[in-house]
Amino acid sequence: MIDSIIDTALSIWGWFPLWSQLLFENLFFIVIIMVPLMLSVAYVTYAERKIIGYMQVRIGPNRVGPRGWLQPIADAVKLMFKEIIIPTNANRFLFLGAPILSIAPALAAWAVIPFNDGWVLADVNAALLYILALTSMGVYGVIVAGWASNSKYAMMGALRSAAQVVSYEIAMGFALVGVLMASSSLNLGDIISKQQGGLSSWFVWPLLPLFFVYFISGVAETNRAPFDVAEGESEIVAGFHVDYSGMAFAVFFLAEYANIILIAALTSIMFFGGWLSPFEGLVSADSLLLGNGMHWFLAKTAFFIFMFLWLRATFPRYRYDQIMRLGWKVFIPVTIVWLFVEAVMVVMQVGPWAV
Amino acid sequence: MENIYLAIPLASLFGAIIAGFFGRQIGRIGAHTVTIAGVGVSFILSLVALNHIVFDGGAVYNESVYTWMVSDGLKFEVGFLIDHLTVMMMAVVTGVSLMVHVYTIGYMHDDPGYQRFFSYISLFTFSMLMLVMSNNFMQLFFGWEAVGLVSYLLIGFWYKKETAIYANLKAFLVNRVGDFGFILGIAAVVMYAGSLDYIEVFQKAEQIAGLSIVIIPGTEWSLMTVICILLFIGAMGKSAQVPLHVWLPDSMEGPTPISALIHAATMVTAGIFMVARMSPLYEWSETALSFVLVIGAITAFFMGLIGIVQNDIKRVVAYSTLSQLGYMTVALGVSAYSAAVFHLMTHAFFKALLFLAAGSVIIAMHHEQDIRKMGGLKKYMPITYWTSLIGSLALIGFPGFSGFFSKDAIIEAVHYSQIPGSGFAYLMVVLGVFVTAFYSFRMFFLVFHGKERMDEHTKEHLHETPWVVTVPLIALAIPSVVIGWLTVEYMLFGTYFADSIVVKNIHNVLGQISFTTEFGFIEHAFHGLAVYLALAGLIAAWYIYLVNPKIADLLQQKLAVVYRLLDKKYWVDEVYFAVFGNGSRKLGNSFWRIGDVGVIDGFIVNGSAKLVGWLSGVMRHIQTGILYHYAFAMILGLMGLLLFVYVK
Amino acid sequence: MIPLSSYLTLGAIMFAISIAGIFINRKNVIIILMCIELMLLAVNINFIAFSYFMGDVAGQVFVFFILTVAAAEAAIGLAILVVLFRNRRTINVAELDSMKG
Amino acid sequence: MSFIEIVFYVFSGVMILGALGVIISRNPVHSALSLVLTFFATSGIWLLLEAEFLAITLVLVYVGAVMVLFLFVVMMLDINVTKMREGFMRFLPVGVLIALLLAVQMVLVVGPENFGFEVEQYASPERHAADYNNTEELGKVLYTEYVYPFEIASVILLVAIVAAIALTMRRRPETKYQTPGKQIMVKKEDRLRIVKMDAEKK
Repeated sequence: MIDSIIDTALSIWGWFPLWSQLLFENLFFIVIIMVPLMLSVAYVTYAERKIIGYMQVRIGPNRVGPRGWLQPIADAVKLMFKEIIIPTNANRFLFLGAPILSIAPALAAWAVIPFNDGWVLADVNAALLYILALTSMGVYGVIVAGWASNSKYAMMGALRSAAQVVSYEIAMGFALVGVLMASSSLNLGDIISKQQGGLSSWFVWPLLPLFFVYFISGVAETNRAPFDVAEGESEIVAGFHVDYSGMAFAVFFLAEYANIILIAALTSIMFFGGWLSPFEGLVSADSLLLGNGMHWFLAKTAFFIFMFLWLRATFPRYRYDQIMRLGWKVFIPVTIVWLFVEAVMVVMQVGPWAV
Repeated sequence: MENIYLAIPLASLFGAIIAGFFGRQIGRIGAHTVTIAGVGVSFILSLVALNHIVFDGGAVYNESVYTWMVSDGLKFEVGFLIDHLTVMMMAVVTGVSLMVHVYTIGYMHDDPGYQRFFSYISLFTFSMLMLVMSNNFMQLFFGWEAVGLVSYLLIGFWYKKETAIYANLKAFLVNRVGDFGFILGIAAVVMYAGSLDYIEVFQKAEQIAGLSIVIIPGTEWSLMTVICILLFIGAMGKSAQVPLHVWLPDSMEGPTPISALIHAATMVTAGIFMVARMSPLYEWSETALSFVLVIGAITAFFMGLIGIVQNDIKRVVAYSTLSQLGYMTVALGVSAYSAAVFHLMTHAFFKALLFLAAGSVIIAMHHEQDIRKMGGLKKYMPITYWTSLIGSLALIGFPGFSGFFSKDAIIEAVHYSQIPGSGFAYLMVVLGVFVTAFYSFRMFFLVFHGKERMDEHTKEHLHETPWVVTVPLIALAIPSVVIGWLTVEYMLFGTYFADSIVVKNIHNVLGQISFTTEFGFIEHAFHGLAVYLALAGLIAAWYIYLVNPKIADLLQQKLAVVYRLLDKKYWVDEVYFAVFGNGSRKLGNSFWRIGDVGVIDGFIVNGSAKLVGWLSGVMRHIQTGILYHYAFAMILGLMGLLLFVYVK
Repeated sequence: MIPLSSYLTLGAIMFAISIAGIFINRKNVIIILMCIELMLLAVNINFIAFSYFMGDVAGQVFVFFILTVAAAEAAIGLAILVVLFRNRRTINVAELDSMKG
Repeated sequence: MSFIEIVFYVFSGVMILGALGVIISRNPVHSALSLVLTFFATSGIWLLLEAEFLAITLVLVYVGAVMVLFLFVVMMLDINVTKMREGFMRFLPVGVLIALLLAVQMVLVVGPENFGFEVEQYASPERHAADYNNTEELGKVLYTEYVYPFEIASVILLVAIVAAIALTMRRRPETKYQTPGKQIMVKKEDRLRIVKMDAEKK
């Protein structure tokens, strides 16, 4: 019975032309990735409010649903039904296009993220470059939004953000070059499999400075506190999205949280072994919980998302010139020095880089 | 023996280097000690070599000791060819040089450049030794140039004296002219013989003699004649033959020991030696020999004439040297190479003697050189007087003295020669004998006899010079008398030069002279004209300058034109100055004015600048300063290019 | 499959468009700069197309260098533009003719 | 029409439209964004040509950095747009004419047959296997055969950085800075002076 259903389904499937088969297949996987991601984004907002609340000795949202669990749903519904106000003199097309520009790269990057061994939508060889290219795209949403709003505050926020993102992208790229040198591959799956061998084999140890640089640059790239001068609600009211409301505003928010999750996921992949278990070698790789698996990847990602929130709760906002100084005068030199050290060690065949 | 041969030039070089670079450290005494020791070693070793080759009958040494470089099969080497000719030259050079060294101690006593001077003369000796001992053209040329360089340094030794600078520059430039011909000759030798080595070149002499080259289109030149004349041009420069003689009288500006060294043993003899050494080449070209002969004859007579009117004691001797060099060249021209070299040797002794004697007089006269201010020195300077007398007699060829044997042999050789120009040469050399006797004894009488014409102050201090001066005089006077007796038979008519000088049978004039004994030679001379002419010259000088001095003034007035001609040395210097000096200056001037200022500055530099200015003026209209005009031009250009590519 | 000539034609069209862009936007330096970037892009397309069809990676190396130089050119060009605007308060090409001789 | 051809024509169309947008849009910001679109489409075309590395680099460098710079400048400079577009319509026909001429000429000249290649021979090169790594291939050539040009290119970039900074950096004397170090190091004596004086009498 069941077999015949499957057979019938497969034969129907076989009638479609090959390209449409591919299309459907990919669309299916995209949905599989996107839906949980969107849900996560929604619940990260909840987590943020809750965690910061506890850190600041308050309770946080607790009205909607049990312990406030339905709060994100309520927010989403509210935003969806809110009117999108387009300012007079604003550039309508770009004004509405900006949020899409903002969220598209954040979602597109997930195409190359491996969740488990072989569980990846597109097994691209130049995945690291692809990630870098897409993260550098995120700035367009901010710039276009700021410019299209035809508002001084938005413009200021946009320019700040653009300069900041472009600056930190360099340090970030250098850090990724360090990972590339350590793994001698641009493929994220390969990068993870190069870290096999337990906790001590993770790239975080030999690349400790690069890890810090990468993670902090990631915070800056996503315009999160303490680098959130693009929003800077106490200085320029809300920066680039001051004029946005309703769903347009929500999309910006989605993009920001999708980016946070992306950075956290990338950090766990590139420095903490992705789906690899920290107990590798101690227990069998096949054991359900302690062995390798997607749950480790998710756990690590969750930890780094928590780090983002933690940072936001702990640090005051940086002044703009301090941000620039940190990026150009601290991070880039540090990465260059570490790349040099790494290159020397590669040539001398020392440590984990001995090929 | 090789070590000894090597030590001979190096000992002199060692002394020169020590005295030259460490003169200040070793002091005056150190300087003359080390250089005299060096030259002394050279001299003694030369005598050893002479003994080995001549008396022990040792083998001719012909080896290269060092290969400097090999370029396209052409070897540049340092090597020695030691045969009878060479050892004789070595002994003469080092012997005379040693005498000069010793003499210099006295002569240069007060000079501040004492060490420098010793260094120079030792270097001079070294250069000359390298020249004569060489077995190849490269080293010959090295010695040739080194001698020229050191002579330049020595003539200009008193470099604060303007005339000295002028003289050494002149010597240098005139020598350059000769050297130019010389190096062209060497180049021709290398080109056609393919070697620098003497022996290899000589072996190819016959082959070369058959060749001819075209220098000026339409005329064929015998290659051997060209080579020999070019080489002889070098000899003309070094041995001061007309017309490249002008530097030698002026070289008197140097200190007297130098004059002695240059005139007697080194430098001027280089040319004579070279031609004698190249006798295997010269024998193949009668034209070249004739050329040599005529040049020598002219030098012998006309330079002697100038000597008559000179009043500077050293200049008189200098012109006598020119004249005697002429005699040697004449001997070369008639293929009597051994006579030339023999005269070279005897001349080295008595000419050095005469110079040193003149120097002795100059010292005594407190560096007064004008013979009109001397006179009656006989009683003050007996040693100088007697040695001078010996030198003068030897110079004029008084029978029995060394000069007699060599000069008479030359005259006889010319007499027998059949080479074109030998008749003229015979006339010249015979007349030259009278002239030689006349000017030699004119000087001798004016200096040592007659009235004492010097001032009182000088007179008070007149006395014989110290032993360092007189000892060399005596040492040189002895060979001036006896050397002819001892060697004439062996060197001139014997087999002494059999291994080094080649004479074709048809040119062998010396063989035609009948020689029995020395006395027979003297006796034979009395059948000829020369001895009587010499005596006539002596007596004429005695009569004119001692007995009846008025005749001299009378003659000077009567023959004013001749006197002036001689006094101005045939205006050779003036002509050179006008033609070459001024000519090249004018040429340079015109190059500067037309070429540099006119063409380069005016046309090329300023002209191109003006052209650019003009063009810019035109182009300025195209340049609007508006960007899209330029872009438009570029696009049009691109379209044109595409069209061109497509159509093609 | 797409033949080589298609890529070359695409490159040619891109180049022509950028030329036209320089012509019709002759006053705005920024657009002109962008048109230059477009031109380089057109050239790069040809390079990569040839590289692909000839199986020679050297063409891509050239594109790499062109990208480098073009990036440098854009950076300096924009810097000049900013300075220009700061000093003259305009970037109108028609007004920038002080280089005229 | 195969799948790849559809992709090619779609990307080409986007590319040409983007390029047209660059040159005819009224607003420089629109131009810049059109250029970004063009770059994206080009990147797609390059992917078809198996030049993944360069395709991604194009996005990374141009879209991520150069165009941001362009947008930055366009937004910062207060440009009078209407004045800039004077003569636009007047020169449009000339521009179009010249562009057409050039395009025709180039299509004629730059065809593969003019380089000695037969059209058929180069019609369909074999696609590489799935594990073909374009980045690695490029890197192998770049760091061996072209290492000196590569270093020169890096120097050019360095010069560009220095030049851009040197051109645009200026000291603004009116800007007030604070140096936190000095603020922290300050002592009581530097700021506070206690003056002793008698109390005023009534």
